[in-house]
Amino acid sequence: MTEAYVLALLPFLAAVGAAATPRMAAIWGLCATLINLGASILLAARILSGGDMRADLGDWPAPLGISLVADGLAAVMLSMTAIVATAVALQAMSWGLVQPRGGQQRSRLQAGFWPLWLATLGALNALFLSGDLFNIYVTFEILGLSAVGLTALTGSRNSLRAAFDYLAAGLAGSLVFLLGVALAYAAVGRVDLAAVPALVDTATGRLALGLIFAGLAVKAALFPLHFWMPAAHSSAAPAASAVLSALVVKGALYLALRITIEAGAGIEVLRIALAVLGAAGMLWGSWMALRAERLKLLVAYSTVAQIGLITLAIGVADDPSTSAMWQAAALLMLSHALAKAAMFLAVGRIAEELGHDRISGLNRTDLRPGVAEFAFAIAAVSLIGLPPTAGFIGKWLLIDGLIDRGAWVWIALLLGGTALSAAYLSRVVSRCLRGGPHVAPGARRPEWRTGDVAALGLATTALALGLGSALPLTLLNGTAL
Amino acid sequence: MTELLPLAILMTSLCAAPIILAIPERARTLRTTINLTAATLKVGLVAWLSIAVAAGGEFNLRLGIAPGLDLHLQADALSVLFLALSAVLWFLTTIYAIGYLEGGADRSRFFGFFSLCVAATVGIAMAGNLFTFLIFFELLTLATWPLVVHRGTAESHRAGRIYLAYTLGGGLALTLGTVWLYALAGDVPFAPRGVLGDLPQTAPLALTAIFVLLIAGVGVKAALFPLHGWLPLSMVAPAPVSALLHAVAVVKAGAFGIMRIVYDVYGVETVQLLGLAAPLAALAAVTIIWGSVRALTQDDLKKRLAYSTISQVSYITLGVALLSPVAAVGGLAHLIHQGIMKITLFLAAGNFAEGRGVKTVSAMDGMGRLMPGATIAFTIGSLGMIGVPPLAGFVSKWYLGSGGLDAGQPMVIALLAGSSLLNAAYFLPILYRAWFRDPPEGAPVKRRIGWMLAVPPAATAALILAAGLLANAPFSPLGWTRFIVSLEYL
Amino acid sequence: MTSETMYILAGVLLAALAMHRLCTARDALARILALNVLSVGIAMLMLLAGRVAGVTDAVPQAFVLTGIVVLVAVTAALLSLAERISGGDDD
Amino acid sequence: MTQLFDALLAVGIVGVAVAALFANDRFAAVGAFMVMGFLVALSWVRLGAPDVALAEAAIGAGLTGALLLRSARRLRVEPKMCQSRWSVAASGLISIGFAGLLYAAITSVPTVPAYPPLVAERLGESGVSNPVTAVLLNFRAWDTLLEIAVLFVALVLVIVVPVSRVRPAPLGEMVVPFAKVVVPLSVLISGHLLWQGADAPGGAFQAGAVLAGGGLALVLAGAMRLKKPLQGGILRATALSGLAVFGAAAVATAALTGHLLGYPDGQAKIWILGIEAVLTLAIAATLVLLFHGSVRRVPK
Amino acid sequence: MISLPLWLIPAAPLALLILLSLKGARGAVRGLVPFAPVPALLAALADPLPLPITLDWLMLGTQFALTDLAATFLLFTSVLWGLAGWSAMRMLAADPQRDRFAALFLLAMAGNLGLLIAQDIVSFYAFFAMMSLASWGLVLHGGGAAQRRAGLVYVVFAVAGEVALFAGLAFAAHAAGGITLAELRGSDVPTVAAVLIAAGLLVKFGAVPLHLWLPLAHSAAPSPASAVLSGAMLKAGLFGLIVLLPPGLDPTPQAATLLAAMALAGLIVAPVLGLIQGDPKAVLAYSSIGQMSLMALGYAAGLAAPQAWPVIAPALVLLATHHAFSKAALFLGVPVVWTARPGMARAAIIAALLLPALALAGMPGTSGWFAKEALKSGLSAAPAGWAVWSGAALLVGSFGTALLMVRALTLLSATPHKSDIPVDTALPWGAMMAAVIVGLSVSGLQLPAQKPVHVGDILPILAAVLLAFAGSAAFRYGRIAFTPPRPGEILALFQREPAPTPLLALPAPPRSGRALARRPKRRIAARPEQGGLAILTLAAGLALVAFLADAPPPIELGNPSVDVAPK
Repeated sequence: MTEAYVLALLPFLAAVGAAATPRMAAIWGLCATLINLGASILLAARILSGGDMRADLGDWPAPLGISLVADGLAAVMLSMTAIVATAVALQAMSWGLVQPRGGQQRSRLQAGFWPLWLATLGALNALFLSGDLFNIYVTFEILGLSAVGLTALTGSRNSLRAAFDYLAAGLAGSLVFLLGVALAYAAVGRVDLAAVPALVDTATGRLALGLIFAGLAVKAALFPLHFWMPAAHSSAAPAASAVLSALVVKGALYLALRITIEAGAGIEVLRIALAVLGAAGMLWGSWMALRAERLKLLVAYSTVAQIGLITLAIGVADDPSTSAMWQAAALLMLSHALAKAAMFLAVGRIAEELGHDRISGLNRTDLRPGVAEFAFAIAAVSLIGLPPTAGFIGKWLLIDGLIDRGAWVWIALLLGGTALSAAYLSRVVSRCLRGGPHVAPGARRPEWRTGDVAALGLATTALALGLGSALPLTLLNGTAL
Repeated sequence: MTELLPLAILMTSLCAAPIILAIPERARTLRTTINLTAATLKVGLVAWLSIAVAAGGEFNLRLGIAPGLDLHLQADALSVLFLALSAVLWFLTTIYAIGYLEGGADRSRFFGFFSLCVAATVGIAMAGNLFTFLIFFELLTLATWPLVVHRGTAESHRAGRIYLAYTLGGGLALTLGTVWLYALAGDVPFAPRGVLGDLPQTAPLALTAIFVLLIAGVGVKAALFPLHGWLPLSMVAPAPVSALLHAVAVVKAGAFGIMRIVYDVYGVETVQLLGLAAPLAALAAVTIIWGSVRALTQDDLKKRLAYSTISQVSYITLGVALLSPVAAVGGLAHLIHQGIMKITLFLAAGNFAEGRGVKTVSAMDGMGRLMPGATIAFTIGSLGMIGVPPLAGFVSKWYLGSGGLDAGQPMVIALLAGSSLLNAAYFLPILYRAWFRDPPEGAPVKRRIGWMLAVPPAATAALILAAGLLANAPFSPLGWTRFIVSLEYL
Repeated sequence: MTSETMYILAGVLLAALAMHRLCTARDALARILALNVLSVGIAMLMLLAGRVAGVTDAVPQAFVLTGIVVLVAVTAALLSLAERISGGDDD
Repeated sequence: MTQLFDALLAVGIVGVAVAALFANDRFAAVGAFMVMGFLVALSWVRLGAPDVALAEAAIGAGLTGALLLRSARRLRVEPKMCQSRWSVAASGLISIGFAGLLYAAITSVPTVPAYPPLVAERLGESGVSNPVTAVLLNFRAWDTLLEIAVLFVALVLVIVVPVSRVRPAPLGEMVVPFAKVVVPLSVLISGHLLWQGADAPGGAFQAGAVLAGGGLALVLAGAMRLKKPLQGGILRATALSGLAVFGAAAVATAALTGHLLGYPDGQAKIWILGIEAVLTLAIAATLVLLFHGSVRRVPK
Repeated sequence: MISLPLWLIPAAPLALLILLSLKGARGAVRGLVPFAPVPALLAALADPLPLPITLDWLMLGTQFALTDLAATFLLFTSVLWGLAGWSAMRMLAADPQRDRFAALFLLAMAGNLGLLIAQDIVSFYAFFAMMSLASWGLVLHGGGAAQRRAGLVYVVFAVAGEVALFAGLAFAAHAAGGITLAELRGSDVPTVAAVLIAAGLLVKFGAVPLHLWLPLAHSAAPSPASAVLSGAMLKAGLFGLIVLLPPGLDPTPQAATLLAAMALAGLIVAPVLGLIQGDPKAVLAYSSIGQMSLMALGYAAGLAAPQAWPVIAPALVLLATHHAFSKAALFLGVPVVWTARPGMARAAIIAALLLPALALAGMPGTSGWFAKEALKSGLSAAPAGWAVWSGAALLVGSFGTALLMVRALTLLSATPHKSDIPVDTALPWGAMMAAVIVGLSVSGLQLPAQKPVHVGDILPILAAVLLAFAGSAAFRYGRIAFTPPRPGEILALFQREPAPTPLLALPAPPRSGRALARRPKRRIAARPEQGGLAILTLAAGLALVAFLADAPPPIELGNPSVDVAPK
């Protein structure tokens, strides 16, 4: 479990280091990210070969102590986080270096970004590994706060306002979650994840689960509770947006998936409620993305839609003890994380080159399409879920399961959502494919930057992941039910 | 080593694509070299593969994706048919495109996606199961889109949007159908005479629904009647794109998909059992007539050709749907024949546009005098389309007609006759204008047509003649399709 | 009605009142206050849930303690953000 | 009698809470909130949770109140907009229903906490005799570590979101005598709280909060000048040291025993006290910094 | 005798066609066009006839053979094509589009020659189509409004005929189970196939009412082209009928009656409509319709009385040969007349043209007379009812033809002089005339028995001449003005005044999807309390749902018929 310890602790220590020595913040960040990547891969490899792992912290067994649980699902999430983290770190380095603003501003951004980002990473890792609901509450708080910090980093009025709304909503969500934890404690007298199946048996326990899901819905920006999210995700700095959209919301989604897996067939009603909300979110997010005028906003609304899709996948999954449908949700999360991070990084680069992010102004005549736009396009393919991406495989598994059950309404919704996502993403990609009269003969081409590499790398990974889906699926198959 | 041939064939274009995309715009020689090398290599490899397959070789490559989901490449006779078409035509069109885009913008992007398209086509040809087919089918959608909007005008973007809407919609239907079929039957490999076992007895309704979904999915690309709207619009693309992709690769991918579904997934007997052939044939018939009727009124040359494509591609569907071996031969042969004929027409049309700025039928006056070579190629292509013997189109029509009679469907003859009349009605006026009208006063802009533009249409025109004249010779398209059909109908 | 019941009622009422305020207040300070009150209500419930036979469980006490510290941190952050937004000038 | 007291207390809490929530005057509201905090603390003492009560009084009521008071003046009052009656009514109804639901849920099952026997059983191994401290710093030390991380992140956030206002002038001479009394007292009390935390109510958080109170007095008196937010300084270093030391301790324990935060046998108390000592200082520093905020000089 | 590979017959003109694509060789090829049918001529004259050959690799398996019947057809066809080619190359020597004409001429020639030796359906059809479609270009060659119109009508009929033929052949081949003509003849051709094939061939044949293209095309095409159109290509229709649908063992009275009716209509319509034409070539074309109707009558008789077919067939061949030579001589004479100014020279030419004209009218002693006599003897074997009116029909035919000839020559003598036509177009005409003259003596020898000349044989001609004189006198002295109708018969009714028909405009483009992108601006989270309300509502809702959901019920998603048993 050394890897798990490293994953849980290292980012925090590095965050302190980065905060204490702002000049070396980037180095702290990069080192921690790379070690984090290595550790997550090692952990995944170990789980692949040796099965699930569990460690009681301080050697105090649960429920009194807190256990770190590393199973296939956790490993997938950790690896996903680590991969995105690496790309984000690369982008953030270049972002910090080329930011056109003054030196003091830059150093403040750097000094602020790395501790917050490392704390986010640490919180995510801790969340994915945690086996205790209250502990998860605390990780959520770290996650929420650091994410808000990332949102507010640019210091613009919009981002601050968004950050405040984000934090207020997040806190309300956390408190609802905490209320759920309290009720869970009231129902079964303990709060570790292993107690979740017992919760189903009593009304109080189920109510606790309901509240927990409600809290998670806020954190995950599930449809009617997404109000804080587009503004936050669209006003943050590119690297920060990537983290927020790709990873932070995944924390809550992961937990929702984890709880549905633990709770099994007992919470069908809640799951269906989730699925309905997810479907609504998918449609609403897509609709708003179709109408968005700004690129970042479009991408942010696309996150709303994708969260809806993932929630739908979590909600409609069969009883996890009998079917592997939930793996679709995990795969969708994975795919979305990679693709959305790539997309935000690409959008950051595009906006940097253009000086704005209005969709209507994407086809400028004095600028040739660059790598970032290409990366955006590839990421879009993943997000839509076209073959051979992991998103496609995820949808495949989902539809496969739904067909077995004859749940045609859900299938129709799913396909409708896919079509909508294609519609709004093609709005952008089509403009990225400018040429002919839209490009002046002497138009310049954006230079290669680290951020491009990061975006392209992530996007390609997302694309190729479909062909390599066997790996995450094998990991997931091993997850204890 | 030989087992890896399918992979090698796929990789010649799949690997070329990112390399070309990454090449700087200026590096013209390098790009051209890579393009031509890859294309030549592919022709060679496909030739090798055809010989191996004709000798009874079997090629199977698998990669596990998820439990029950394999990426599966195979090469059977039907694959080779489509492979040969795309490889040869890719080669010619690449030469043409290099000449056509001389001095144009974004050539790296163009050729990159061009290669990707061919990779997708090749993948479709060699897909060993429905899942793999689906993957490459969607890849084709994506790779074609940048080519449709390549010019970057508002019109091309609109066309691109509509193209995407149609093809992605079709993709959804195809995906749903595929997943459903997988849910019912497990892995769905392509094998002669179908793979569904006793499902037709146990789940006939579901199979029918799946068939509809699958056909709707591939029918978009095959431009079957209500799903054909994208094709004429996407003619805003540069000529080589219209030529190779919209005349050959994309629509043929759809037609090929119909073949695979009918022959190698469902099998002829199942299709017959479920009573699915007649509606499909009816749909094809409607498309044949509708496309031709619409073509009559088009003044834009490429649009007229596009509607003609809609009509002609459905011959293939018709041949498949008639469920008679002879008709199947006709349909399959038409896959090749229509390909070479339509590509000739498009390449020639591209030359008209390039050399004289002529893009409409009404501006074709005197073209035979101005650009005799291209006009001769165009003429051969048109006559072939009408079905004038001894050109390639006649051969497929003849087999289709005989097959229709074999299947007890004499109406097919009427259909073919009507379609031929309509074909003549929209092609002959073009020929008339080109050959028997005087060129307009005030000489139009004349640009030099280099050999790169002149040779490919001439070559394909020669192929049309050869395919018709030497239809009975071994290794002719007809001969090969007979071989395939002998496997599908025993 | 035992003492516990009364405190439970108080906790529930705190939570509900705070919720109601959260749903009707636009003012940042009022919202932050409401969140704090909500947290107190939840803490009250949590403590009482762990109370059996007149003894309060130590673990929920630790939870509540943690919750209090977390909340002050978040409150500070919220206030800081709110002040900045109210501060007027922009970058 | 006790029941009556409890009833009065409960009613008082709710009443003050209503005042805190619905008062029109901000200062009145914050004041009511602080009163509520003290009443709640009182009630928790009644419920036998003195640790929490202390923390609520010091942090929940005291520090939070101070923070709110600080901001009450600075925050712009949002212009009133007419609320739709429907939404108010809906909110009220839902809140009432929600309250009922909560009440029903929490009273419907008799809780059987799983922890007390476990705590009782393991308290001996924990190195401390105060069960709350044992839970906080031994059984569930990971929670606490993450809690420190929350403080850390909040600190960073407050630092990176500087407030555009001139540095507040120290309250000046008037406060100095007050500070002269308060500061030594706070040091003393916090030291006591820290030390007794092992066995009796108290601990790092309460001690830190008390110490922070002293620190705030110093700051307000102008005796302590906070340097530029990013360039460090002792206070910042102290604040950061909390997470750093706790984390380092976790690494060390993992290296020593193979269990993250598993103290070596028999040395638990030393480890806990050491960590608590650092945490007290760090928490105090963090809270002072959180209160003071990060100030950006407005260019003149 | 040289043994000639049969494929050389169509290959020779095709080879010239390919040579024509080389710029340097064009001059030489133009000179060689008249010699393109030489291999065909040699094959036709060869004794013994060349051996059949099979080319399996060509098309769907090709067989060539030269039967006796085909040899006869090949003889006059090759001569006609050669002389017409010569004439055309002379006449169009200065035409800038002469190479286009040459190419199409060669293509049509290859088709016409090839179909005579084809022994399988596919190659027959291929050559037939080649001939028909290439002739379209010959009709269009002049480029004027008349040509355009004639070309349109021609191509519509030709394509329709081709398609009908294709359909019929497809049916027939399916019934026969093979594509060789031998197999076809050995099987029962289904009625639908027979009808379609006949329709396709009769279009080419010029049978009323499928003849509408014919006068237009003949008058629009350059004279040499008209010569082959009329002399050779119409006969291809006859050849096709004889080869593809030979009268079988059993009589087919319906078909015979129908065809006979068409023939009679032709015999009547041709002179009536021909006389009122103003263009001599149109008049000649109508006379072709009349002559072809005679052949149709013979074929109909064959259908009605198969036992008489062995007698009728040679008569038909004789008639065809005679008509081919005579009509070609007349058409080739047209440009010769144009070269001469009115005067002695022109009179001499007209006088010379009287010879084929009289032959056509069936003047005793001419090939026409022999042919008609042969036909008459053939018809006598027809069923009893036929004899009554077939004789009358022949009389009407002769009378009509004679009238038409008078009209044609009259009109021709009045045509204006055209100075741009080279005088040496007279040479091929001369050769043609020589062939006609040879034919006058030779053709009679082929008849099995000499027939006595009746007065009735000359009577129609005399009557026609008298009527013509009377008519012209009436017109001249009665001051009756006569404007020839616009060509095209009933088709003229459909012709709109402004000839070029504009193509339809493009349809309106479909609506664009851009509207989706436009929207009014909206502030996000403008009312934070609503967010709080949302959270509360959802939390309460989820909690309530969960709280009230009793035991975990088995939930069916979507389709209620599928039961999901909880585990």
